[in-house]
Amino acid sequence: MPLYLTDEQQMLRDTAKDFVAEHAPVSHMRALRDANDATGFSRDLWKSFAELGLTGILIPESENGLGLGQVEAGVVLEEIGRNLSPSPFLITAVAAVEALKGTPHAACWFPGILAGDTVAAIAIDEHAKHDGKIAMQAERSGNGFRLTGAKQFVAHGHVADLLLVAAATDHGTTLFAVPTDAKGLTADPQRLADASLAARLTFDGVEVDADAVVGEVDQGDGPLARLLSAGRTGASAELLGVGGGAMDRTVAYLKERKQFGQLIGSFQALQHRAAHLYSEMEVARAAVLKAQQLLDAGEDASNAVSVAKAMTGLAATLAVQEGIQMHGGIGMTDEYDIGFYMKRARVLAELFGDSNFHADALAQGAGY
Amino acid sequence: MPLYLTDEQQMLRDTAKDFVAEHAPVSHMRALRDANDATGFSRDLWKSFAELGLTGILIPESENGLGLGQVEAGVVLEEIGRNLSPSPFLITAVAAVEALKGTPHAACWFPGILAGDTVAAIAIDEHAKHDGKIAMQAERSGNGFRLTGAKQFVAHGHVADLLLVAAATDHGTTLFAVPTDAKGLTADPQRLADASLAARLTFDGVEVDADAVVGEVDQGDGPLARLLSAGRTGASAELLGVGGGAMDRTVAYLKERKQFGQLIGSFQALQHRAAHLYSEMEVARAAVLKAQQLLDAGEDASNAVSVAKAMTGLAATLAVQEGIQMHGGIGMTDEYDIGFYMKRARVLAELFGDSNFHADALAQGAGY
Amino acid sequence: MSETNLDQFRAETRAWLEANCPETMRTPMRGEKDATWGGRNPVYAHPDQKLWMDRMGARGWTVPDWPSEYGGGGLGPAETKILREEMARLKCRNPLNSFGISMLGPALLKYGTEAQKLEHLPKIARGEIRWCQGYSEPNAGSDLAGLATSADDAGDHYVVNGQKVWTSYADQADWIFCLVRTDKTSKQGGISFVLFDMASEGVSTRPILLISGYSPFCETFFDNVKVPKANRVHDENKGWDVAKYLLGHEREMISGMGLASRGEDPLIEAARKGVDPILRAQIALFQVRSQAFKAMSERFIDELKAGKAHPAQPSMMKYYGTELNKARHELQMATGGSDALEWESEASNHGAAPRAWLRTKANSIEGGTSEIQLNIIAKRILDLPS
Amino acid sequence: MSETNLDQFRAETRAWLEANCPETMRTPMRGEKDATWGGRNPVYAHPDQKLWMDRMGARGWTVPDWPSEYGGGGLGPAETKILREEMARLKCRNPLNSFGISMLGPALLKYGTEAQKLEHLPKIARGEIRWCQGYSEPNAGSDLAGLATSADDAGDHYVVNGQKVWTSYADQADWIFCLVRTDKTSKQGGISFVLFDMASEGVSTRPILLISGYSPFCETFFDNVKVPKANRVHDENKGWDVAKYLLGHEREMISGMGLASRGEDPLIEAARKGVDPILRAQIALFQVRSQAFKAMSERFIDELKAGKAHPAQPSMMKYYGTELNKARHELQMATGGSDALEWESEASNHGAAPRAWLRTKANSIEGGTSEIQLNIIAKRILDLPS
Repeated sequence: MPLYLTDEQQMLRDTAKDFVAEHAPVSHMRALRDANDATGFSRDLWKSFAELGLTGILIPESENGLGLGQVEAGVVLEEIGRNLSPSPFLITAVAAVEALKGTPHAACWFPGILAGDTVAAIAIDEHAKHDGKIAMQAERSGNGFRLTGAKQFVAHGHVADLLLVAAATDHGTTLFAVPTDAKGLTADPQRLADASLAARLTFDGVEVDADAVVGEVDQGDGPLARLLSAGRTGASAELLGVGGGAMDRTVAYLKERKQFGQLIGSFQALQHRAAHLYSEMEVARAAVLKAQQLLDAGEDASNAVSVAKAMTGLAATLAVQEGIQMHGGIGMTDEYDIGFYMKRARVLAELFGDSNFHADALAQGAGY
Repeated sequence: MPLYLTDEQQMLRDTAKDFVAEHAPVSHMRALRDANDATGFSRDLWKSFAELGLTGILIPESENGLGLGQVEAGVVLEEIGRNLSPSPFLITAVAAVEALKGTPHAACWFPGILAGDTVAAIAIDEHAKHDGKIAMQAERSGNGFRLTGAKQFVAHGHVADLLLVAAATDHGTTLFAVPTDAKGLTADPQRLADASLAARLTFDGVEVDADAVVGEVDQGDGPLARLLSAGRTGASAELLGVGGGAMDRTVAYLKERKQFGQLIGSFQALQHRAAHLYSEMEVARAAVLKAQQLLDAGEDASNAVSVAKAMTGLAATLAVQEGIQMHGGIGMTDEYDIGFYMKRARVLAELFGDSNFHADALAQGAGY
Repeated sequence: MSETNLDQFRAETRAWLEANCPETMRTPMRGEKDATWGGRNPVYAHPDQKLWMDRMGARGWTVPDWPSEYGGGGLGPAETKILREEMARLKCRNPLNSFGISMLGPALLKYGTEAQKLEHLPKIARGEIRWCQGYSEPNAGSDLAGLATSADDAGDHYVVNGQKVWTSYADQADWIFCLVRTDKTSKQGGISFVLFDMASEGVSTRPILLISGYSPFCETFFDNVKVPKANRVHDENKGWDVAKYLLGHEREMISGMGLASRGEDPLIEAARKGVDPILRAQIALFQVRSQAFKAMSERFIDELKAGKAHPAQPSMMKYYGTELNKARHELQMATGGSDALEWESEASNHGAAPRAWLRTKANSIEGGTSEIQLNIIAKRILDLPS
Repeated sequence: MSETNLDQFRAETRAWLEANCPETMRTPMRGEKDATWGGRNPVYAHPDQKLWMDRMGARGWTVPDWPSEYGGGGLGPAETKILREEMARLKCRNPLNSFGISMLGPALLKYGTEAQKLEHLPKIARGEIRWCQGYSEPNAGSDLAGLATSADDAGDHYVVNGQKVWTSYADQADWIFCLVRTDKTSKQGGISFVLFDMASEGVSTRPILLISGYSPFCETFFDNVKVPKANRVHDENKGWDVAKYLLGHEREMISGMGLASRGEDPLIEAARKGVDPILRAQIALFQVRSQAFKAMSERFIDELKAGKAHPAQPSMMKYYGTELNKARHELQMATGGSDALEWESEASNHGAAPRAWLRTKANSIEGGTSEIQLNIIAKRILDLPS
């Protein structure tokens, strides 16, 4: 499989590019923020995604989805990133779908996702840093389980219909699909720096049936790993869009802004920094595509996923830092969009483990 | 105490600058290397240092030395670094003198050092990385001790008259002053990348008297700490000279080399990198002076010493890297001196703990 | 002053501070809102701020090394240092934040007439008048030579027209020190340095909302503002000299940013609570530079006072300090994880961490970008060719 | 070729390699001295090197994707990839290092006459003639337009005079491909690309001792060297096109340097044995970039073959790969500590580590400096203004 987009994938990219740029450009996100929107995204836009079939991009054709892979999902995510479009796409259509695929839950939740009605949320993190540790308890209770504890950084957690929750059971970790109207579950939505909303969730003895288990009891590591691989790779693709969008705006600005009577893009120091940034972004792009292709081929992708998430974190961070610095004073103003890129990159860099987390995972994987 | 050189220190600097540049410029080091010199330095030059009183720079006036401090020793070391002069000055006149000062060994060894006859060596490292761990055994044997084990990276170890050896005793670490003609001691001199010589030493049941102990048995940490503080701060000062020398040559080259019909020093990308390098070197200079002044004032300097050694390691490494890159092809040739700066910086950066070692020490000191 | 007298000064200073610095003013500031700026319409988060400012201002210790006839403390360098050390020991907050102190004051002391000094300096020292700075213009960014705000000669006064941007706290300031063009035929040569009341007719301001969600800066508009010529500092068309002198002082102040604030370093505190091993390594390497730069700041101030600093050294300090401060806040954001992403919650003190992080991104832009500083270092210190 | 045929090709290739690649040629190279360069006066550290080169050369597998009429293997892309994979599986050493293969060959295939191809390519494939490259000149560094070596028209031949520098292994090469000036009135337009025998009268070389202690490069002098016009590749004064094409191939080759060599990564091996926690963090972060660049290399080659790569993308690869390789060796030196400082000892394999480290410093200079690559990326990919 050559490491570039096929013609079909390229076509999808063109479609997604036009669609997202038209329906959810940065001004869309700005308008939601200025309106202090309490949902965190536009439900109409989510419906439009569904009409294009995109909410079912990873759902098998046999279940009425598009039956495509991580590469295609990433193509869409990159455009979402480039336009900073608030969307449940990453969490619902990518991470949650990947976790539920092939389980009895698919029949329950996929139709709603396909219709653009259902939104999922993922409750894994229990600390400020994603550390992969699950301490929240799910005790046996009658025919089911009782969940007690707290989760944080749960995107869409206050408006989701479905909650995927990882909790500790007697002999391992179990993944649960919890309806968000369950008794004892409270969601405290928090506005984040990028104007998105993520909830802190409290589980106060939340009772769930045995059939809420995704996969097998104590065997949640499997679906959790699928969820995280898709989530991390998807977040990487979105970061690629955020970093690329920041870079494109910055390079464009270098070609229009004059100082000392010259276009600032003609200053060699800025040229070299822009060229270095381009290189970092290109390398990150390759890393993401590699991870996506390995996942789609069903091969072991854990290293590649960590490389993708770590590298896009590094490259996108550089892109937004250089973006603000090269824009100078106006880059600091709320009026210009470049600052939104910095905020969004920070949130995505943190999501599902930051660059350090994944570099450390690589090191541990390599035995040092 | 203001953080700049006093007028007297400035005068010493002028003297040292002229003296070292005249008697031991880079060509001196090159000549020794080309002659495959087996000593590692010029004994005549060491005599000249003695005639100026410099070998006794840290020896108290009451013992016929100059009675000066680390700031003044650093002034000399910086010029040694700038000229890449092979010299026992750092190890003998700074580190060893500081360890022996105030002990009965002073009377034995200081006259030879003052006369420029005696050279010392310091045997601490037992592994490729300086890690502060002393495992070599000194067992009680009759009235004295029997030393068994191996040391490495011992500068001048094959020609020294006096060897300061750290070894483990029953209840701690003990520092020994061992004559180099002791039976069972073998020195295997190795040429290093910078053309200096350092020995691997083997102690095969080397017997020493009880009076070989510097300070008290099991209490070697005290003199060892003094030795290391002086050695690290001195190495930092020498690195400042190495980095500064590399930077000065590079900046001079930027003003004379033309490419595309322009002086390359007019290219903004190189200007910014040179300016960044200048900043790093200035900051490193402040860190070194701070450590020297604290040591001279008898205050706790352990953090400042680590900052100095780590920062000069980082700054000098950048200086030699930029030096070679900005010189382009000729910087890679043995004919040009800039490559010697890279080699010397590498050796000094490793000596008494590299930047990482000291950054880690800072972290541990701060409780994380 | 002899050693003995200095010891006595230290003892007296310590006693006075202990008696006069309110307990509340010895606690760490919780954010920008705790800063005391004084002025005609002062805002105090706590009434002790005014008490502390007034007490220090009465002794001239808000500006300890200014001459006492201009409202200063009249202290020598050694005494000033002792006062600073004793304030640090007690963890006293800065009694008065002021662009009058850090920027205009030194320029007036050097270039002002006796009348200007007597009029303005005591009010600065006591925090009675809050100043803002009118340098940048929309199309002049780092390039002050492109300055367009005009001051037309109208006999005993100028008529000022134009627009400034990035005027810090212009909406809260009482007076402005401002660069205006008095000669259109020359670039840097045609600029003058004038002072005027922000209450003057024709002055208006509009706050600029920043990415941090705060508006510390304004756009400021001048529409036929009358400025008496007596309010010009230094000769006509010589404003560039004043501006350069003042910028040096501004950079000196800004370059202090790379240092941790007084008291515990929050980065080290976070590291102690436990961070991933790679972040720990990054913090440790940052500490090397941060502590080395602390020594550099001490060296710079000592050299400056002794007249030994290279005239362009403030550029190096500004460059290094601001880049370091950005790096510090990147690391702090990393230690904070998703907690540090919250923008409005109580628990996050209304997003103090991310807002402070975003605010630092301006450090390397305001007061001359890092790129400008590197140009200056390259040209004026390293003498590299154009 | 169908899947089935490819499977069969793989099986046959594997069998042939197992039968024909000597055991000694499946061990890791211990240093530059183990490389096989062929030529008229070949040097082999082990006789199996010749055996292995000859066997592969006879099948054309030293250049598997060249047409068989020019001594190549005539393989398609899929078969070439299979051969590469099977060689990697068996850990076969490269049978033949050659600037003829990596640089001149592709240029001749594109720009050479039929006669030139038939004369030179088979000898390259079989390792009979070793080539060197005459591009750089003492005063032309990265600036090839300043090229001064002259080729004066003398009817059926040129008379070449001048000096080249950084000619890799010129003292061991049999032929040179060389840029010469055939028109002094135009800069880049006046250059031609010629081939000639290093045994020609008037050619002399002088090795340049490098900081690594090795002399892989020479100064090369031409004193009235006669070069038949038939040895010119492409049109007169069009040598720049050939040079650019060839430089792209060179950069592609050099950019592979950021990658760990086949087999175990020595950096990871060292990390496993135990390194300080900060070095561990640095290695981990390096692995991120190193593995990402590995993906980038795969992507680049795939895009190149499909004609999808930006024409200036080799500059990015060269820049990134060489900077990465320098970083790798800095880290390796750090893992080695004082052991890695030894320059001559047996234990250190005669200073293999520090010499390799110093050698990498040339990576970002030779074949166009990093600064030149960044200029190219800025101008040709990002389209930034001059």
